[in-house]
Amino acid sequence: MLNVEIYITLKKTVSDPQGLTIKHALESLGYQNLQEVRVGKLVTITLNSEDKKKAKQKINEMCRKLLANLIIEDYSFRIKEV
Amino acid sequence: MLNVEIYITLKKTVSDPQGLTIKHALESLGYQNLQEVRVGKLVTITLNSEDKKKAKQKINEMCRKLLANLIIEDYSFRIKEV
Amino acid sequence: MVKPEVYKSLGLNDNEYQKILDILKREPTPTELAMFSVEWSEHCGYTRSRNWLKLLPKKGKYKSLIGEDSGGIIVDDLAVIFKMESHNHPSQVEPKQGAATGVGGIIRDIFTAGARPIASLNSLRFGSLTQTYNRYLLRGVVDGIQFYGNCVGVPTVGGEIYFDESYTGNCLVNVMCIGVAKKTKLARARATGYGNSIMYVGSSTGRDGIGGCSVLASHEFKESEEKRPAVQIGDPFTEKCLIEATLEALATGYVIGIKDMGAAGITCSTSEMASAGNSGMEVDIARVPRRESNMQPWEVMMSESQERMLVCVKKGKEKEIERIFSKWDLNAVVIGKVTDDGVVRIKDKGKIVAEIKAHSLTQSPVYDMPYKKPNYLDRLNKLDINKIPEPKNYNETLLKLLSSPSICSKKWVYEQYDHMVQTNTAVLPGSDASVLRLKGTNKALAATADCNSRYCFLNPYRGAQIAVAEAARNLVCSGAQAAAVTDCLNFGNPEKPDRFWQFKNCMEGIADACKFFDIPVVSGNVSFYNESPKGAIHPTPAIGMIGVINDIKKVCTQYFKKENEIIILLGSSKEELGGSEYLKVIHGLIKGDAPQLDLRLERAVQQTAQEAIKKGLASSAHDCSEGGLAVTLAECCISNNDNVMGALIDNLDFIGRKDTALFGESQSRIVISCNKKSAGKIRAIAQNFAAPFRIIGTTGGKNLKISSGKNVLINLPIKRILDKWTNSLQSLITA
Amino acid sequence: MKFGVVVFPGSNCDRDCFYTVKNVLKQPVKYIWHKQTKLDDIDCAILPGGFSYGDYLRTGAIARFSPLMKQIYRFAQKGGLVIGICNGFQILLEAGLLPGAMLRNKNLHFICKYVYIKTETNKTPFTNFCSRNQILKIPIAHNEGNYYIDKSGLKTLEENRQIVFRYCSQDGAVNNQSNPNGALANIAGIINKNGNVLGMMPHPERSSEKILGSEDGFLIFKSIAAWLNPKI
Ligand SMILES: Nc1ncnc2c1ncn2[C@@H]1O[C@H](COP(=O)(O)OP(=O)(O)O)[C@@H](O)[C@H]1O
Ligand SMILES: [Mg+2]
Repeated sequence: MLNVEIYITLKKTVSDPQGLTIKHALESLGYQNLQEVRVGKLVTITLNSEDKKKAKQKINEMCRKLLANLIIEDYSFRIKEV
Repeated sequence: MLNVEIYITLKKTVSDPQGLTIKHALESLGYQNLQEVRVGKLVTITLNSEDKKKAKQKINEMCRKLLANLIIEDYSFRIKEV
Repeated sequence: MVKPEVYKSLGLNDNEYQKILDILKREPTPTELAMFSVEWSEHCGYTRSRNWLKLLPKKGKYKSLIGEDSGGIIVDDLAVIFKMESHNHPSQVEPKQGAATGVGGIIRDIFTAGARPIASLNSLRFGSLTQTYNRYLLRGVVDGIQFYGNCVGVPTVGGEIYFDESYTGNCLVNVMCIGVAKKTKLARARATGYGNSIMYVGSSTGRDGIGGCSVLASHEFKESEEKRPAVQIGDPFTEKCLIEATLEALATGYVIGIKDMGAAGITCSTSEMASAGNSGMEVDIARVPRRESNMQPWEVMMSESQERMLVCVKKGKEKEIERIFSKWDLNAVVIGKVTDDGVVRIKDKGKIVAEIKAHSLTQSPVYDMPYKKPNYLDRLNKLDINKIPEPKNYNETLLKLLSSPSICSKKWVYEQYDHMVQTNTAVLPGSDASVLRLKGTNKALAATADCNSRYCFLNPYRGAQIAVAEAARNLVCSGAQAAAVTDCLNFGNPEKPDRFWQFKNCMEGIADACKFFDIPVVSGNVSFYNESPKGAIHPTPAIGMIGVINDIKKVCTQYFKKENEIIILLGSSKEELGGSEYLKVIHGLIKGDAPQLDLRLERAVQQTAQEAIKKGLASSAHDCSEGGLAVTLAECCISNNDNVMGALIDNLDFIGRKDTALFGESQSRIVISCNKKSAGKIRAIAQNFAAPFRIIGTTGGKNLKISSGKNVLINLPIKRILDKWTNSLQSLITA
Repeated sequence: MKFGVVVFPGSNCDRDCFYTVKNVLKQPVKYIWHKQTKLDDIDCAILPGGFSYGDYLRTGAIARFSPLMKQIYRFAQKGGLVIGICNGFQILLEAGLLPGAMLRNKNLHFICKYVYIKTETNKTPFTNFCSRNQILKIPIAHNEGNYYIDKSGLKTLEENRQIVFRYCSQDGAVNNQSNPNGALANIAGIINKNGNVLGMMPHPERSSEKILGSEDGFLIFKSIAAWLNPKI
């Protein structure tokens, strides 16, 4: 089986009010030195398959089609055998 | 500077309706072999600091206090120098 | 041999265990023991409250319907079904999901009765917002209600929120849902007809909330790690599909009975449906769709996974029902059939794991709990009003009251709720009661939820009566006639006599007031064990009330409409301050007796307002509640954002102290505005009903000005009042 | 003329749109199930508000793969009128029938309230009953109404007069204060280049009857009807 972790983040050019709010909240808890906080999604997929190469291509497809909206988001992923 | 990626996921024992719905959607797009799909959060923090060890402790604290809801979520993170 | 620790940890005592042995004439299986433990808990069996619930009247002006899981009234050819339920303990642990699943549960109770849910309301209680965790709770609960309610497409049209220290450690989340059906199309929660099929529909089953029902509902709640239940994530999307599929399935006529799987899922639904239908039932839980592997039979039986239901379907029509649910991508599986031996027989791959007479499960033991008046009450009730200094600055006092979180605008909350979906909301939140038109008729419903628990703490009997009177008054102010009640009874540990005394007295209060007004209690819910290590919550019998408006054109709202109109006060102010928000916020005291209540006077005032609105004489009507007359007047000035205006109040009847007249919370008072010509007519109506009537001022201007003779007590720019009142909650929450 | 209201699982304003067309506009209307692979004979498709697929993952993301969406696409290509309201707008964006994307409201909360919008153009099938710059009182109810498009996209929208509605104040001021959700350039509604596909966040079906507090939204339904049948 393969374990895929997909990271979906807002593009750098898109502002992220949620990240900003969390940054403020952390600061008011006393955490300094925060340069930036951004919030994205983590989609974990477990695949019943062994073929990493094929999986890579499939996951790319899934991300483009459904999981990420490329107008506002970027994505990346990691595949691990389990 | 340090770049921290925090992964916040629903605990295994907690059901994830969102993940289930996405799984169905992927299946109806023709992707088979999906064992499980789960959705979590990815929080990226850039720290103006060099001290990895200290950062680790701070991030742990932040997760417990604010970022993760330990009743239903687990968290883990990676720190990279940039 | 079952060890006492085992049944005790399930909430059963020695006597109850002995009773189970007598019923079965053998040792229970683990599954059977678990089933008895939930059915005989307070949560499912009403073991400690049932004797007192009998006091509540069941009949009123409108024909009432009392169903298995909810109740309602008949309005022409429509059935209006409604119920309120608590989700306090799960919300205290995980506010967002706790509140969300609470919303989901009560909505299921309504559509499984065959009614389309058209609105919900909520009644919330938290400790002081100066504490971080209480702020977290409020934010989380509101987030959960919006998350579930908005997505499921049922507008959240109203509610109430109060803050008091007694709720620190045990917040209250009560949700009420209202549905409407053709009266001939109602569904029952019963299984009948030998050989008919039992189907499982909806989400699959996991190990959610196992034991949650008995452990959470029947033990004193402590904020300890290990008792934290497996919290569930609400799935409003699935519930929305379930609503549509269920209503479609019911329309086929092939559904004999249907029941939501709430607390103790399959256990409750199988035994209660069989028992209500005087039938037996045989199901094989191996067929239950699951999302986790290796589940034990008792785990499947006790699972509280959300968004599931049990349906009794006419034999031979299973495929039709399955077709409808699978159209909505939902499970629908035959898991058993109706039998005629009165026994609930649970099998796992054909092997019997439980075999119990349905009635013996549902006829839980009933206890007469001892009660005793709390010692502290006499001391608390003593209030020497002469020791309370009158305010030096009435302006500041009013502003302080208007920014108290229990009084200030709840806009921050209700703007997060979709309160307009379904396009029925004719009066939006922000007035005394919300109004929902009934499409296809000239009529409308008004709905409100009320309870001042401080009054109930100081005087449970009268406090509960006031909750009923105030709810009815709020409905009347919107142009409705009060029709029926659902209650949600939140109390502390019933095994402690002082708590049970509060419960008993509140029950008597609700019963007497409802009988007086001829309003039935058609549904409700009991939530005991609301305690924190510091003690019990204030007794909180939340009253949800529905009213009927016969002519939708005669709807009324609380805010002033035009300048230069006459302002009238119906009812009279007494020299009393007990239990008031003024006493708490300004003087730091929770003391005295609850305000006096004369039910006949209350009725006279309500009838006058009702008649004035019905005749189209009143431009606005608003009742006096927390904060007293001054707060009421301020709200009349500011609660319509698009059209705020001032008022000049120069003819108040100051018989004694000025603070009692302005901030005292005397009951049975309504402020009406009307044009000059109508004032005389309203006076005549008031005389007819023997309701005190007094013209106290006129609308208009940029200030709210209240004077006593030459002495100007309050003079504040409307803008300033509006700011304080509107922004307080948000600034407290984000503090 | 015939209206079709598309029903996705999780749509929750489908019945409201249906009611408005049938009982207020008094025109024929039917529901169209999202799994249908053929589009019935209609003149205007309404993609209603709600939470298709629970808004899980991203609002509108899953619904746009419904079998019916292929037909909606074809229908739009041929010039059929399509209006997406709230979630319907979000689906049109995801489907690429309209440009841009939706982000979460700036205050991170769901917002349900009456707002004011300015009609930037009345030369569309959906606004011809309004006057230019007319201010409409109309409610919003959404979590993700914070419209986003890149700079060049915005320029194109403006050049082609594709911005149909902008959030404004009661007296018409278009500024930060009158922007409820952070939408770029106060955008509340846009139309495609061909002028037959409109997306808008506010709910005209919730403001088409006096009893609901405003009838301004009804101008949009009347506009569509007038466009389809100039005789009435
Ligand atoms: N939790 C809530 N959810 C929705 N609306 C609420 C909530 N709390 C208060 N409101 C609304 O705010 C308005 C004022 O409420 P409240 O002060 O309790 O009124 P009253 O004193 O007349 O009972 C009402 O319209 C009420 O429905
Ligand atoms: Mg009131």
